[in-house]
Amino acid sequence: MNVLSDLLFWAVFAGGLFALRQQRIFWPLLALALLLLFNNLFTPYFFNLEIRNGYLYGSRIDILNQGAKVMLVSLGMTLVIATGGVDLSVGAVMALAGAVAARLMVVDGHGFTTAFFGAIFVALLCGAWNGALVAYLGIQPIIATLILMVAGRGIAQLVSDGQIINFADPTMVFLGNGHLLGLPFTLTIVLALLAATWMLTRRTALGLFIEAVGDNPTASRYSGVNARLVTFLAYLFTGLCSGLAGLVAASNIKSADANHAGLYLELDAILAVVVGGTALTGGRFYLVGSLVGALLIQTLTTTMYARNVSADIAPMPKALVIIAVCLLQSEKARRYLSRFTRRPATPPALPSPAVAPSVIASPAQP
Amino acid sequence: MKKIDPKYIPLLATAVVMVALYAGGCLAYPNFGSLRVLVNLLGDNAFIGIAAVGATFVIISGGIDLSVGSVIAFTGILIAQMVGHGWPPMLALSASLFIGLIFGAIQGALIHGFALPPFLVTLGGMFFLRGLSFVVNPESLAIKHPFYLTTVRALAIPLTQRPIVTFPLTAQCFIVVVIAATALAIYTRFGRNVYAIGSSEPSAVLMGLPVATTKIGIYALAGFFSALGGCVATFYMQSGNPASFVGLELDAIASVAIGGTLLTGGVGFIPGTMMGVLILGLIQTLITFQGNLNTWWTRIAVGVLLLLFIALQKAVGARRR
Amino acid sequence: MKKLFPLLALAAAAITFTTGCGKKADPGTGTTDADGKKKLTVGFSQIGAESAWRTANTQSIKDEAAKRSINLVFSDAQQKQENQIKALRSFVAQGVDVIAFSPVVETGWEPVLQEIKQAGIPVILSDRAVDVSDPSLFATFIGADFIEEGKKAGNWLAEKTGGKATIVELSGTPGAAPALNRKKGFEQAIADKPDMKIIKSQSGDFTRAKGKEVMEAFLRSPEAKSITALYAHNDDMALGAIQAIEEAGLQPGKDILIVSVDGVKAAFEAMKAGKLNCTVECNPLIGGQVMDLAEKLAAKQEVPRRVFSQEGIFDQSKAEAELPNRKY
Amino acid sequence: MAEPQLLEIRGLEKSFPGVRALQGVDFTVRRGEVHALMGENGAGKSTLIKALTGVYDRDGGDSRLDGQSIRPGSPREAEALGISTVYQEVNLIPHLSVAENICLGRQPSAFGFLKWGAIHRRAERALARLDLTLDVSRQLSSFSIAIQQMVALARALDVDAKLLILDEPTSSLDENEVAELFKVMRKLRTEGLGIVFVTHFLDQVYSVTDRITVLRNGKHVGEYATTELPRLELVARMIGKDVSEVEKMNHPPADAAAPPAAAAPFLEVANFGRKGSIYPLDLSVKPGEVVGLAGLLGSGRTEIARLIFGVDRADSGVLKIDGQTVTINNPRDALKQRIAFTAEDRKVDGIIPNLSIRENIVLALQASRGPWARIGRAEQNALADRFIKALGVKTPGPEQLIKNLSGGNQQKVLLGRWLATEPKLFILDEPTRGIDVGAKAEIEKLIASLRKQGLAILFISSELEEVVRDSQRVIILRDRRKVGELAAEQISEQAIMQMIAAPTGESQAVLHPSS
Repeated sequence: MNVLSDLLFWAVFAGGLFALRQQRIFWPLLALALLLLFNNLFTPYFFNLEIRNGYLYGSRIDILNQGAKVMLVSLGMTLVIATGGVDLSVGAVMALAGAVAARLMVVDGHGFTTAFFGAIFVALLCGAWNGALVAYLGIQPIIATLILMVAGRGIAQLVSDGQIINFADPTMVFLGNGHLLGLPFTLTIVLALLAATWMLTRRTALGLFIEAVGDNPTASRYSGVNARLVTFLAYLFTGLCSGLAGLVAASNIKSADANHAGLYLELDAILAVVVGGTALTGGRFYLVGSLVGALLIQTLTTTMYARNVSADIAPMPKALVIIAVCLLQSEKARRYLSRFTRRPATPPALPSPAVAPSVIASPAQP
Repeated sequence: MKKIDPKYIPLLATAVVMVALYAGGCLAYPNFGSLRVLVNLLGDNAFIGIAAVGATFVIISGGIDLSVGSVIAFTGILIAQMVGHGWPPMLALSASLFIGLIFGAIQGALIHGFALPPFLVTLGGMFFLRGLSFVVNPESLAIKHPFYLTTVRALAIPLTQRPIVTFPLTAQCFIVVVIAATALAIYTRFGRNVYAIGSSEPSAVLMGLPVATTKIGIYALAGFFSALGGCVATFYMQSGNPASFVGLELDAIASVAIGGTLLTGGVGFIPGTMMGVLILGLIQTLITFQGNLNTWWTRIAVGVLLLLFIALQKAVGARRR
Repeated sequence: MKKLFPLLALAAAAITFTTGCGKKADPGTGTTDADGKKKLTVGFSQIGAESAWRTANTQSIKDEAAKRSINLVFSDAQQKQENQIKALRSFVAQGVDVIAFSPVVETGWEPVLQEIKQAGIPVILSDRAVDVSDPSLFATFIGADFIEEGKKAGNWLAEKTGGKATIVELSGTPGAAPALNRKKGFEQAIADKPDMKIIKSQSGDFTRAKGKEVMEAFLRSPEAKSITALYAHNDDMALGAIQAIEEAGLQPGKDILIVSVDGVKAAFEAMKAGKLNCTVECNPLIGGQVMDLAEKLAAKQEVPRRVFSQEGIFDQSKAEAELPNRKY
Repeated sequence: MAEPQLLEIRGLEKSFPGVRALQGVDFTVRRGEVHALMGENGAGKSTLIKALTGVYDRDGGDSRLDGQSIRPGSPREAEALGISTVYQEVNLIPHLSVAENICLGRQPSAFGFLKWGAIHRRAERALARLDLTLDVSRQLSSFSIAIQQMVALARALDVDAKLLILDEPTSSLDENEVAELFKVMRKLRTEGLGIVFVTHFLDQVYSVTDRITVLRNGKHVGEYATTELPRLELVARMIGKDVSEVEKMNHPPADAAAPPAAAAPFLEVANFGRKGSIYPLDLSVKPGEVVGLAGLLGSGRTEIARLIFGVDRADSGVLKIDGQTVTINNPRDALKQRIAFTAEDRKVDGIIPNLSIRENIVLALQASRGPWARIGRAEQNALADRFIKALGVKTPGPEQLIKNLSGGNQQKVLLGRWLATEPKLFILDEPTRGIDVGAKAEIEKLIASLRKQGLAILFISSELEEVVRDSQRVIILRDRRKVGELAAEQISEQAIMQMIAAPTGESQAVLHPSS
């Protein structure tokens, strides 16, 4: 049964890879495939998949479930990075959203709906704050979001009064622990947010504007694009994503832990986005790529656990991935590489010879 | 009176805030004005201060270094491990300083050589060294060498006898580093080139400055200072802990910003960074003296200060234009 | 514009002041109470607020100080040793009468304790020990015997299973005293039971989230089927693990026996629900004992070097009766 | 000729991907002369200077300084050889002091430590050579651009410079400041320096230079003694004409048979200007009319376009659309008024390089509709196909990234971007620059057809021929001022050239030359 399902899995995966071989997403997907293949061959039981209590169950499901937080955040982060910015405050916003929801339910005795929308509202406020600093005050994104990164966790602890607030609201618990169609409900949230992000960016013109602003801000402005509004909205949306991720994180452990929720998640999210093919300099963005990047990171972590490697060492392979991805994206590195392999350089950017000035005949040569 | 050069305004503001915090503390709490609090401020914040000095150079050059906390932790556990294996402390200290320097230089080479964003490269460096620290030793390790147990204490300079207040080695290192780094920034070509690159890298190229070596040098220097911070931290804690100093880079960057260094590069002051570090320390001390405030007020206060100083820099910058 | 700058600076100072020293009502140290008796000032440096146990511990100390109108200077280190050292040195500067603290890790306290000793302030270690070469650096250590806790857990499990169990272990923060000693005690207890062995042990950092994540990984391993028992170094990790076990379609408390340490309220609820089998109490409510010691030390009275907190062991049979008594 | 020239360049070659920027260029500079290097955009001036100062490595040719063959690999090496440069944009470090800027990289030091006293004295000495006294410890950015330019000059002279290159140093200086600079240049000339002077201002060329070298399209056009080259002739050389030829060629004014333009102008500006950019001027464009803006580079052509389109804000005057006074604060406002603008620098201000042709085409129209009313994919495809076909964009398909197109095709896509918004006024800033002959002709044809469809067009070009051929009215600019206007039959290359070439003060006299 397992051999069969493995074969089926690989057949689908390989088919997908082949279909996407021309796409930008091919590379992160290939990396993910290689890591999974390694586990399939060398990590016993990693590929076990069974049905327990009517739910699908196995390491691969864990990866999807545990990776949900990074996936959620990376969706928003993708848009921010596409505008040429970055948001360091996502982890702090997660902690804040979790704390707000838990406080509203446990301390103030509100129901799930109030708690949910209260938390999302606060997260949106945080996004708006970041967006205003970056888009309207023109502060460098790293620095502008650093403010909330530093202060946000403090505010979260203020909200939770420094306590870990436990809650038992069934709806809230369902967010991070429930199942739908045998799969973790978090996956549904991720897919829903992916769909929403896709709708927001691809069914409106925001996606086009974000890419235009990130790729060439001046030219976009000259074309009448409201670059500031677009940038602002990207940060606002990231606030929403962080808020959702914070709720999922809290729900996962049925408690809001302002100290640890989303700690250093911003770095994972940025990494996921960059691995997924969106350049840190802005421009074209790849939502699904970011999700694959997030899965790659989570697979790396889960592999560590499964192989009984201390999770403390996990940052090392992550670091190597970061540098490798950076180098792959770097024009200079590619040039060195192509010189090294002595292959002719990739075809130049201008296929048809542009404008040789000599062509412009000048009748007045003395 | 000569008009104040606008670039000094943030620095002055820093000084005013620092003095105000200190004066306020003295008024509000007995014993706050004691010599011991002053000595503690310097001694307790020495390692972060030294690392922040390194970060100042990076930020003046228009870059950023996120690997600071990991380098300190790595240096600490490495020294503890080496001394534990019978290395003489001096050798262990020099070796770790050298490793810090080389590590920084590699980061610099990646940043300059491949035109990679400093943010990502140093993020990689941060992850890498954090993991490596746990490879060296997964648990915190005490350093029990006579040098640490007695010499470090003996090197403290006695200030008063009743009560006994001494000026600890860590604080001495901090002062020396600040003076040396200030001299490096003001009195060497390297230092001036850092400012030039941060202010306008294309101009620096056209002016014929050695941009490549300077940029690699800046990150090497930051690595060195972080490692030195790690050495000082071992004096302070007499132990190494691979899990320690997580997130310290943010405190360092915040201190640099509060110290009047322009985060876009080109303007910055080593003594300002020292004041920034002391302001962070003062806030912490004030909250401890208050005794019933939650420490996360520290983070909120730092966030607010950061915002104010960035706004101030922005205002000064806008006025000049 | 030139005038704007001092204004801004003042505003900055003002804001930090309102945040930094908002409530100035408390007049600080060295004050006297209504009777003209000198009020005792105790500095307490807490690790942080990483678990329910810890916050209960904090609350107990704060409550007890208030009850005895002891002037408590409290500081939360947010899991950072450097913060804790700063706080301790600041206590010295403030001239508190007694210092108590729960060290984040065992190592690295020598210099600051030396300084406190020079200042002539007695030190109470609360809850966790330190690793120093000079035993005179602290006056007394109050807290649970972590080794004993480990032993109790091990013995209970041995008794319950008849000396036959395949165990996975969720350990605490690497290097922390409770993690080291609860492991040590447990291993001692099962050393003479050849059929009890720990097949996997990883750190769950004393947090729920990590406990859950690590347990999930355990349950995916090839040996997953053979696991019959879980030993968690604290309740929070056990509670996280319970979720992981349930998601694996197993019944916590039945398919896998779970024993943990701490005895927080949530653990009792879990026991009542049959999901947790046993918790070895590690009593966080040691505020009274700490303040007793502090008062004695301030009065220059002798105190024992080692004070154990009062604690018991609870399994499911006692859980329901005990639950209403649990405040934390 | 026994003594070698100071600088002697023979047959210099330099190519970039797709462009031969310098083709066998010769250039000589003598000791003690000010030598003007003239040419329009893309003539190769800056490439020549960069090759000379070691920023670029040459592909071929030879350069000699004092008879020695040189090939500097960096600005630093060039400086060591005695070649110093002052750039148009002040390439100094704004945050550092004047003294540092003069001495940076070569500060006096002892045992590795800088001697600040010596630095200040040296800087003061260097400034004294330019008859300038400043507080050298003050931050550079606290001084005016003119002073900054002087500091750059002082820095350039601080090394033992033999050859001084001034690359458009005057473009941001006012008249008095220019006079100051010239005084210094003349003084340096008597000290035996060779000075290469790049400028667009003819008056300046005639008042300070000894000889002139003209480049055009990467080629050497000629070298002349300033006194022997009449202004008109110089302008002709720069724009690639021969004066006698121009006199013979009497271009028919553009499309005389065109329908008469509407009576009321679509755009009207009065006393419209911005300090430091363009002096206030009046201008109007009617529907169905092409108004050409003629003038040399730096004369203010682009600046007008930027003001009208809201890229920069005017600080004087009014702007009327269809007789209504409106304020245009940014390009979005302009877009709302149905104004379109293709910028001079396609790469920087025009294309979104990593987006497809389709996306580049729909961008402005989408921006005008706002983010929520997305143009459907079918409509996008239709728009893209329509403009690819209508404008003859040569591409495998609309999903090609625009950065992979040739310059001419990129330009067509950008025209498509704006035409999609159905503009009423189209401002074209050098739409034909840097593209091949065929594409040029197509774009000119397009301009004519758009005009016939009733668009108002403001057409900027450095090709006089084009301006004459395509415009119904021509506004002539010189030194950031409007110096004249020609209409209908008055328009001829000769008339325009005369107005461009006229020394300041004579402009009014030639305002309406009879043709």
